[in-house]
Amino acid sequence: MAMRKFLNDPEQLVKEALVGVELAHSDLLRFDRENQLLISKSAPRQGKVALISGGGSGHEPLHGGFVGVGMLDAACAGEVFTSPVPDQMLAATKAVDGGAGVVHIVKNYTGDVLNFKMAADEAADEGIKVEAVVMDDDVAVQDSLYTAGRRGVGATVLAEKIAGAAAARGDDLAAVAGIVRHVNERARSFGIALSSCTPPASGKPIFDLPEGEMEVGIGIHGEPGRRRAPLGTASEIAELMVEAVISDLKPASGANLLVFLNGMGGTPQIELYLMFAEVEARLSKAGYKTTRSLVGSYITSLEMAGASLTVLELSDATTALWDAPVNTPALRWGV
Amino acid sequence: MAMRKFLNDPEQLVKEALVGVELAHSDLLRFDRENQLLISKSAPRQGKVALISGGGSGHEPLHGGFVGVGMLDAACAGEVFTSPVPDQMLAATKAVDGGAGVVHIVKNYTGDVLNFKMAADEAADEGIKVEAVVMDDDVAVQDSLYTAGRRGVGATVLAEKIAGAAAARGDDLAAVAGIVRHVNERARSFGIALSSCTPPASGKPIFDLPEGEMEVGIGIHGEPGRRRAPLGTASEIAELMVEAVISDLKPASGANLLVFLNGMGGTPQIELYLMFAEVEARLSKAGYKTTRSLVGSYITSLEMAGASLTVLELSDATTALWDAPVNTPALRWGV
Amino acid sequence: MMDAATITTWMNEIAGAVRAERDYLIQLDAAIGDGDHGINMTRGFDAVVRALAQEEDGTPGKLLTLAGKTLVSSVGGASGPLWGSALRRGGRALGDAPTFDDGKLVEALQAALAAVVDLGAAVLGDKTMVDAMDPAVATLRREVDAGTVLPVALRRAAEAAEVGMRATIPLQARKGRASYLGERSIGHQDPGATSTALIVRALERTVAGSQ
Amino acid sequence: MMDAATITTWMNEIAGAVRAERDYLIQLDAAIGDGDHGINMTRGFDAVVRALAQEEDGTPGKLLTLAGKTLVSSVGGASGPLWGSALRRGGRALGDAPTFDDGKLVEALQAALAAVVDLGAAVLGDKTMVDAMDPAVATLRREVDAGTVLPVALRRAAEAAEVGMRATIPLQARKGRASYLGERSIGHQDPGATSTALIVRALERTVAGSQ
Ligand SMILES: Nc1ncnc2c1ncn2[C@@H]1O[C@H](COP(=O)(O)OP(=O)(O)O)[C@@H](O)[C@H]1O
Ligand SMILES: Nc1ncnc2c1ncn2[C@@H]1O[C@H](COP(=O)(O)OP(=O)(O)O)[C@@H](O)[C@H]1O
Ligand SMILES: [Mg+2]
Ligand SMILES: [Mg+2]
Ligand SMILES: [Mg+2]
Ligand SMILES: [Mg+2]
Repeated sequence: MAMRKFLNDPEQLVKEALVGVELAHSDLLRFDRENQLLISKSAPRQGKVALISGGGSGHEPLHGGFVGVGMLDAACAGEVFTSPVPDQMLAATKAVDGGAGVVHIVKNYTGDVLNFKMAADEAADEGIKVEAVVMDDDVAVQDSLYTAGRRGVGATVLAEKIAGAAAARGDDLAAVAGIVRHVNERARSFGIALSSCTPPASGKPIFDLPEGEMEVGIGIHGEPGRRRAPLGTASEIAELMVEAVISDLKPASGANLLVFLNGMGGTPQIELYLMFAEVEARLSKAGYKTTRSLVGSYITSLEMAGASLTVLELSDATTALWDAPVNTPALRWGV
Repeated sequence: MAMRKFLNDPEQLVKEALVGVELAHSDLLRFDRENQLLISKSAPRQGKVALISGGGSGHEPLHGGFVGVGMLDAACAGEVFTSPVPDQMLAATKAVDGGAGVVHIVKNYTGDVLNFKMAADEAADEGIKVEAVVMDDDVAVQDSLYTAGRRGVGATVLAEKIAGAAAARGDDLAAVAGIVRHVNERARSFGIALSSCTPPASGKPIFDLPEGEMEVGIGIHGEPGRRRAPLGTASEIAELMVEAVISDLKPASGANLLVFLNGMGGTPQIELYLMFAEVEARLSKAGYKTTRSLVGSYITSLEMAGASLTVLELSDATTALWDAPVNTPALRWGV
Repeated sequence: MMDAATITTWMNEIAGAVRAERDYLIQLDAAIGDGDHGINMTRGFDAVVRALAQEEDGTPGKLLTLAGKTLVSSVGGASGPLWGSALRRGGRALGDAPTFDDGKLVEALQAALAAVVDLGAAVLGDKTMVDAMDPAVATLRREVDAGTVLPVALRRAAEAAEVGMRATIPLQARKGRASYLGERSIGHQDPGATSTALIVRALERTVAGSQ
Repeated sequence: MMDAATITTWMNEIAGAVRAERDYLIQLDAAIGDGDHGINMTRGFDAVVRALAQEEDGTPGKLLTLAGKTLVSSVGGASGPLWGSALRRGGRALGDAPTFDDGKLVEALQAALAAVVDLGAAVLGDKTMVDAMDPAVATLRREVDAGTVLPVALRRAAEAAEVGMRATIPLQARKGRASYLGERSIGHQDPGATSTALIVRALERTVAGSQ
């Protein structure tokens, strides 16, 4: 089974890659091999609320790339596109709790929600305060009480940074969880795929996308989107994304925005910046002010070609938290 | 002509993307549209040696992503995989010269060398001191006086950072150029492609690489490598890369190394970290100490799947320069 | 009467079945999910077989509970907690007895189904494993209540699971990843319902083989 | 005698020829380079045509120099400075005269070739544009010296360029990007030699058309 991948044994991929993360970033984090966790070297810190997240692998740098100072205290890595198991989240929760409680940032997928829930229940049994917040920012999915609801995608990155800064400055458990919830409420995302990706364990592309077509309204697990459409120009696609996100988010007129133009893993930067310019032109025409931005591949689907747009309506408070120092493998400033 | 790309008009791609870079990083740089340059907002600084580089586009974040503080003062962007024209390098040189002279960091390709040379000659005519250093760190190409010589690849990123720090602390023109030369001399690179890439203007993959094969000894322009071979495991490929680089570089026994594991644009981080672990295991077994590392896609060939390894033998001086603060779109620490 | 060996054999049968159908389950999940269901189920039941191999002197209830815990700790995804809780709850229903009869089996499977519904909140017609599990349990209970011998009752339960499984094809998913596809989920068979049918068939073979 | 119109027509002819062969040149360059030669030449000579259209009252020397400068400023890559310097140096050789004769043409082309060699340091057999340019210039000079009428002399020069171009196929490249391929460059025709042959053919057509 030959894939276009640097790979030894697909079953060992996640562990082998995490060894590399630890080697490259041993100043920031350590790898707990038994529980498949990346844990910040600065955790636990007595009295600080801890933040953990986790999910399937294949979305790198999410989440392990955000472990360090001012963001996550630990990340639980599942197999590729498969939620981690409760034992991992429980171990992470215990490892990072500094007595002030632990926030679980959970992306809304049945698997993630159920596994995190089981871990939180067990942690509570062991006397650790846990507040779980479920992220569901993907406007491609029509929200409904009777379905699994919206997916958690790009806003997760922003919530981890912003709430991580709140925890670092000493906010309490309810406050930190409240900030995660606030970011989730004031952010929306929408994604487009130009190619499928190939999970290493199966060795086959998840879907077959002919050249000249695109998947509209995708998540981050390589799954097909809400619909297939003829491939548009960058300009047309930007229009589609901005319209989907803004019509749902409905920012206040003239609002300050954080615009996060994310690559899905196989899209080169030159295209991401082109898309950012297209998005920006539309947002500023609509009277919004992009006061903060993030362009790059931060929440990915292996080597998928594609991009997602996340827009967060900023307040002065969230702006300050975004600007606060952060030192992780994938996001770093101010230190 | 449908490609799997976010694209409007291929002829406008570079300019449109640079608009996005400027919008996203207006705190650091500005876009000179006429000359297709990204220029640091902190340039020119009176008395500081300025650094410029440039080359074809499609290698992002190289070079524009390294314009800012503590690295490049300006970057000249050619069309995709095509060297910029002398007018651009001349304009950049004039824009950033602070009276202390300008270092041109040139990757060794006939086109880049000739175009930079013409610009340097003209700049000299206009009274600006220019020192050009040609990077040629790619061990895949057998060096010879009678050929175009080795290609300049990954060491360019390291030279831009390290020499940028030297310029920032006030080194003079000869010293800064000397540091670029030193990095070039003490660094070697080797690359592998698992897929071709598709330049937007032609819309066709440069070569056709069947699944299960790899191109060994590639550069960064999507060109085929020195040879084609059956795709190996990550472990075998790491062996090949380390052997090629180390046998040529011949670091002192027990030397401190900066290990740069670079993605070609379409390879996900999970694979890069896996490769980094494999490389690391071999280097430490050989008695070397990886005291600094960089893992990510920093010098790319559009969406090519592949990776390159660059190893730099560090001295205390280059280590300190590497650690010095840098603030650019793609590399940032200490500030 | 059934005993610990029944549980062990059943788990072995499941492990074999999901391994044999691994690629098919992957393919079904790739169409409307993320393509890992065959991998998840194989990883999980392989782990169960390994765990049970260490634990040969347990009661049936203890073994089934251990199987459930092992799934929870090794699968992840949606199917891990769902099937894990199901088997755990089923194991608890079997109690401490060294053997169990047909009625107790029905009770255990009923408890397993309840665990899935409690956790996942899916109802019949949501295009999930419930669509295969619910009719299987209902049929088994009806047949056992009517005095049908267990192998036959289980054959009918397995058939009911397969009918339910196929009935997921025209449905639009309302739970799990497939729900994100909206109308595009229509026309595809649910992977979880498919592995559920394999699990019931494995039970049928287990019981038929021991009689 | 030839004049400014000869230069303008020649440049127009080249622009048309490289545009017509754009994809072929891309394909040749993709095999042993980076696939942009057709794009580079098209961008460059389109720019030349536009520049000359603004400059209709120049001398032939001035126009050819302008063409060269325009190539330098618009092409990039290896071919930009090489062809740019070639035409610039050729233009300088034509001097300020409003017209030029066959001998002066030979002199200009000889100067152009010298510019390429000065800058690129390629020798015959390195698998570059020199392999087409050198025999073309040598042939033209020999024929003109022998008194052959220019259209015929240019036809033979163009044939010599094409022979040289085809002769690059079995060579291993020692200059330019193709040299990075080592032995793998063998068996492919050099793109720069190919566009050079087009350029000489364009000159032949220009002169034939004006006579
Ligand atoms: N809420 C739910 N209730 C019951 N079953 C569910 C639910 N959500 C998902 N499933 C089942 O799980 C199956 C998918 O399992 P799997 O692919 O292993 O996990 P994941 O969806 O996390 O990748 C679906 O086919 C469906 O039958
Ligand atoms: N040193 C050199 N001397 C003469 N011609 C050269 C030299 N290097 C390259 N060339 C010519 O340039 C051609 C490639 O041009 P082009 O593709 O436009 O530029 P690049 O190689 O920069 O992409 C080659 O086919 C070769 O004929
Ligand atoms: Mg999954
Ligand atoms: Mg080129
Ligand atoms: Mg799945
Ligand atoms: Mg070329």
